[in-house]
Amino acid sequence: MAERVVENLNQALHALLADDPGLTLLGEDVVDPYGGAFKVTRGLSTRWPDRVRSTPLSEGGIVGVAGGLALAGQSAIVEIMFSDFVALAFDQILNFASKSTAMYGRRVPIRLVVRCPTGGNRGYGPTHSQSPQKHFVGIPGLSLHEVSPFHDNRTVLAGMLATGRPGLLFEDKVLYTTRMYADGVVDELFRYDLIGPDADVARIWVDDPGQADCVLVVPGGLAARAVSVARELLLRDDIVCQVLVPSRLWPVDADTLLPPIARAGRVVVAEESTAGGTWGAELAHVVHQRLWGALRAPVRLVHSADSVIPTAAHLERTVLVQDADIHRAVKEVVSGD
Amino acid sequence: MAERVVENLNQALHALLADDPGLTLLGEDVVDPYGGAFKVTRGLSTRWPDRVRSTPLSEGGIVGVAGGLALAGQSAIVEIMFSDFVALAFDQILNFASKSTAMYGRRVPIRLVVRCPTGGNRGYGPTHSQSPQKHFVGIPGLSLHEVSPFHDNRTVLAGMLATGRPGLLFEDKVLYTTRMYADGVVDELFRYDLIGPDADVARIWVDDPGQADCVLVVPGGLAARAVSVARELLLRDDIVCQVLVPSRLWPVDADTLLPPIARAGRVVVAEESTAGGTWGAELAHVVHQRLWGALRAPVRLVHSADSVIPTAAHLERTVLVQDADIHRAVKEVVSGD
Amino acid sequence: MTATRTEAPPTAPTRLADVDLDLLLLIRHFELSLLDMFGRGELHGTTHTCLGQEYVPVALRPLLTDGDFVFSNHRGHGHYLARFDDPHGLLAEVMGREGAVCHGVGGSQHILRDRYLSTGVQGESAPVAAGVALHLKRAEPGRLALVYLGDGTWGEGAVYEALNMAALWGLPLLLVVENNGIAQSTPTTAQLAGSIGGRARAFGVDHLRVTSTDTAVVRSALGPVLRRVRERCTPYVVELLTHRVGPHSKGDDNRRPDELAYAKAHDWYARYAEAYPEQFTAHDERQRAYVAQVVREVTGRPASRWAEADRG
Amino acid sequence: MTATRTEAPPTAPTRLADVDLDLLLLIRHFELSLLDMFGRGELHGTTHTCLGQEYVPVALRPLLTDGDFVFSNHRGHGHYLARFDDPHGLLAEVMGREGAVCHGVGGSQHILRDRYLSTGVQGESAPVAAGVALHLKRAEPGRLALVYLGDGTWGEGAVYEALNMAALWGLPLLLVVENNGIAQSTPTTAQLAGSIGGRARAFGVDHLRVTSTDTAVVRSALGPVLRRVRERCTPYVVELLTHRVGPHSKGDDNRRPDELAYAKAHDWYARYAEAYPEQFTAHDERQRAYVAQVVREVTGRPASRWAEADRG
Ligand SMILES: Cc1ncc(C[n+]2csc(CCOP(=O)(O)OP(=O)(O)O)c2C)c(N)n1
Ligand SMILES: Cc1ncc(C[n+]2csc(CCOP(=O)(O)OP(=O)(O)O)c2C)c(N)n1
Ligand SMILES: [Mg+2]
Ligand SMILES: [Mg+2]
Repeated sequence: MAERVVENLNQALHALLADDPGLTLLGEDVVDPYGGAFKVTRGLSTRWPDRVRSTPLSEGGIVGVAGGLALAGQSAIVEIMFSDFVALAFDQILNFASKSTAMYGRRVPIRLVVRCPTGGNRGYGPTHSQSPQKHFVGIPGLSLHEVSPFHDNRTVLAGMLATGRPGLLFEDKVLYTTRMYADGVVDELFRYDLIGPDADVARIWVDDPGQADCVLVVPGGLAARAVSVARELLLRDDIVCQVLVPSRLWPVDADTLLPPIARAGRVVVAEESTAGGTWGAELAHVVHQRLWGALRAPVRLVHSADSVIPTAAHLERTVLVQDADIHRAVKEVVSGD
Repeated sequence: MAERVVENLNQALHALLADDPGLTLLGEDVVDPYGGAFKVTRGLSTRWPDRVRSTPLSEGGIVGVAGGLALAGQSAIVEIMFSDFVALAFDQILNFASKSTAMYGRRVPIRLVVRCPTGGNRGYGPTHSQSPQKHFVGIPGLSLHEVSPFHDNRTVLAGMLATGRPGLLFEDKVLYTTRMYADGVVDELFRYDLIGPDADVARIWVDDPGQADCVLVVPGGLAARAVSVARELLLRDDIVCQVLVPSRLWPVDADTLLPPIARAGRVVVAEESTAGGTWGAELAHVVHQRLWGALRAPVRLVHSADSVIPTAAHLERTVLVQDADIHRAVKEVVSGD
Repeated sequence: MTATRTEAPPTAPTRLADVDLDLLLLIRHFELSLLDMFGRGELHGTTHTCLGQEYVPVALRPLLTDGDFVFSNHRGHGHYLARFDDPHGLLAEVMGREGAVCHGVGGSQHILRDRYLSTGVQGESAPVAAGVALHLKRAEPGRLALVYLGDGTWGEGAVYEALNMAALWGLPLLLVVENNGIAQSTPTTAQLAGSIGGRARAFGVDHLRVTSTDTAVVRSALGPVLRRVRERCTPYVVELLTHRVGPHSKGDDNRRPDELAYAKAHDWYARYAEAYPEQFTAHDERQRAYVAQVVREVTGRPASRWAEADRG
Repeated sequence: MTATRTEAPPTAPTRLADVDLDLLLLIRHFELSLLDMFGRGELHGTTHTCLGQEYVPVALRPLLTDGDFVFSNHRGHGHYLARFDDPHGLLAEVMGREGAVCHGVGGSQHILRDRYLSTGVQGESAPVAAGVALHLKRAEPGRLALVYLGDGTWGEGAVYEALNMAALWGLPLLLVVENNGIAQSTPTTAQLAGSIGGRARAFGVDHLRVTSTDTAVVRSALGPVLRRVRERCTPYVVELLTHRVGPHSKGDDNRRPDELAYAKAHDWYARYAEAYPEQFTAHDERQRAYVAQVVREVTGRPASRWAEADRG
């Protein structure tokens, strides 16, 4: 059986630290034996005690320190224990790391990745369950990625650092304990491949990758949920749904995402975030601009309710995006025209 | 001649402090004789020395203190000297003030306004010129407003505090020294009125408010620029453009904005922000969803270039939205179908 | 100015009034039950117990009035139970059952009731409490805002922004630092340079360190501090050297055996049991049984409801 | 540990080497010219001059090597000119003309050249510099990261987060505090509780306060500090009690006449002129003329260009 996402991430970090002696990893409680709140950093500090450091509780300061390492020509990865706390590092990300790549009148490489354990469904409550991607969409110089069960994290992280631009990597907490997909196989019905010039977009299809009634685009955190919805749609509703999961959310890789959407003429974008200024709305705008005329229906977005995320599981479910919400959206889009 | 926007704001604050003995105003250098970096708070501390306080440089802390006053049942207004620094208060806004309205299982009023002098065109450079509205779009519990030359700030501020939800008020710095419009008159060609259930949207029209080739929606900071573009379009290109300027950006007042857009079938939304996750993209999404079929072209967005904002005036111009960009967008949308 | 109350553990702890002992034991058994329930998979999410630190809010209880604001943190069950005689409401909140203080929306970490508030972002409450203290100073003199915070939370810049304003403006803000020598997995020595006393003094704020874990001793050390905060309208930092006997949250404790033994050796529970076996055993039994009954009762309740009108 | 060098203004300032005097005067006339140009509407945007504070970077100049990182702030022209003999590049940057250090993109507040960086958000550079210092400690021992910051900037929490990590990790981070008694319009007493010395010590960081405005005295006080930071790989806070003789930025100065007079009375410029009239007059004339020529030259240049490839 394929490795779990948390193992893939952990191995990716091992490999990156081994490959690049200039890479430092910082975060709260990341050293052994604890190895991070979600155990992503296990074993790293034992091998590289000087380059893997537990820090005080200082999210802004840690990202600043990492920015300094990057400014000095090194690479840095920061773990924010819960992505909700990246709010405390907003200034360092917006006004230092991202701006420094350009505001001195020339390109300055800033090799910095901020890892953000993200999302709900674990009963951690309103300040430990958010999906803050949208707050960072469209910051010049900053890229956004999301972990998925289709994308090898060593490739993703190495690619992010290689751009010389800072980036955030969102990691849906529910994903950690699930398994990576491997060898192009999702299950007995669905196959996947990685498409686009950087093999950045995972495409999950049944039978024929060139044919679908609807395209469902989701970030990595919703990938498994999207696949299970696609399966149900196929089996219960006879709707062929192709799922696209980009690793890089921003900048949007429109050239790779648009052709399948154009072919189907119908698209649903689902995110766990609340609505308003989201990555999905931005993608919708690109689709409307560029595929006007080819679309059979407006882009349909699926979000969590406009609400704080309650702690109790039975309440959390009433707020966060459920499979049924995505299912319904696809059905409506497909039957709507 | 009508008063300047800065005077209107200043008078609004005088009135609010006079009306509400529970209102405190906090910010860096807000007391007399300095009266704030942009002089918006002039005279306030002389009248209310205990309720108008200059603070240390502590943007996060100040918004926290204001949140505490609000939690204790009072009202608070914070001035952030340059809106770029509101990044330092992101956690207090996202995770305390906004969440506290709902995360305790019941409504908790938080009467808090954070005033943010915003935008470029003054040569202050990359960390003093941004338009950070988009980072706050879609935070449950938070509302976003923008100062315009059409909306009386006493009404706006009093309305924001009355909702019992925290809000940000963006104030385009270029607007401060320009004049308010009054009495429904823009110039010898254009008239305006305030429409919608809260009279929240300023509608600027020529001849007939029910008729336009295109609707141009802008936040207050671009209002004067939009009006001058509309004028030029009319005189040079014979295009009738109606301008809509909502005071409240978020939540979007769709019921008021959509009918005129539906009538024209063509809409341009212009913002000074860079593209990506903006208010405009969100508005576009609402329009595409709700007016699909009534639109003659996809919603056209106009943004500043995907770039830091350079300091030198001749470079700043190459990056920030110019009248010509808006003009071109409207012409293209109108001639495109 | 820092003063230290360095009572070395006396041969015997002070004998407590029943009401104090009951409260200590109520908190102890409440926390133990939570860990049990987590272990049995009956609880969802996370929680942080205050095992070993129960005496802090118990010592403070009679020193506070209903008019004071209390800002708790992630490790707040003891703080809550010392303020409200309401284990049912708290357990229902943690379990998401009917009668939950916050309808199950906040859970263990996010509670608001009257003038008591906790939230999950470390350090964020310090400036908020300063704002509340500013209001109290102006509108309700003699009242104070108390913030509980851990040693690790002194890593956050927000704490210093709050201290600075509180000192400049003379605010009745009391920071109660539960210095348990660790933050999640990181020892204080690895996350806090200098000292908490130094950090208070740096802002011209008085500081008292208390090493005793004896409820009565702690209370008598803190009495004058709270009086001073009220009367002089001035911030104050109280630092309690305390001992986290349990894991950080559910089962995450990687401390070495000697470190765990050190914490255990300072646990008031065993020492009190030994000193006053008779009083202890009776009350311990009673509170254990009471908590067991609370658990049974609350477990039997239906899920909490969150009305549309309460959704903010 | 805080030490204070409280040289009361000696009857005569130390006679300086020509190179130091020239640099002081270059900065002075550079700043005066900027204010002039703003007054005449020839400059756009904003700027913050270091009038009265020129001696700080001049004193530090020979104590720094090219391998050290310097983080400047909004009031950074003197810092830049003491590091690079380049008034043309700086003026071109402020004016947006050809030859600008950062092509006119950064302007007065945002400059990067080699190991020199300034930016416009107060306090933000402190953790960044700590990160650089971490790199230097590991890869280039003996080098340091210096951060200039004002007294007002000690309001920002970022400063404490940086100090804490620098102290915990033993980083060669030197904070040079130009305490000019004011932040924009707010006197230090209204924005800074306690003391900067106390704040350094609170984190176990040594602190030196220097009250002299005499370049030579300041330099000899700072020499051992920088040696110590390099040799022991340890953070240090140096606080210079200094005097802002000009406005905060262009013309915004609401200080009372006595406050202005006090600042002026501490201005090294007049005192040096009086003590060494002959040396002073010749060099003053020369630098004034030099800056005038720089202004003429740069004013004559075309606008800066920002190539597509340089846009990040
Ligand atoms: C801003 C922020 N960063 C990180 C966390 C995660 N976290 C929760 S408790 C904790 C350790 C706190 O240590 P301390 O302040 O000493 O309190 P203790 O747990 O020891 O009572 C951490 C890192 C958080 N809740 N908030
Ligand atoms: C985070 C942040 N807040 C506010 C400002 C606006 N501002 C620029 S300089 C300044 C005063 C700084 O005072 P101080 O640190 O004492 O430096 P000085 O100007 O006296 O040299 C302020 C408030 C800023 N640039 N950054
Ligand atoms: Mg602790
Ligand atoms: Mg100053």
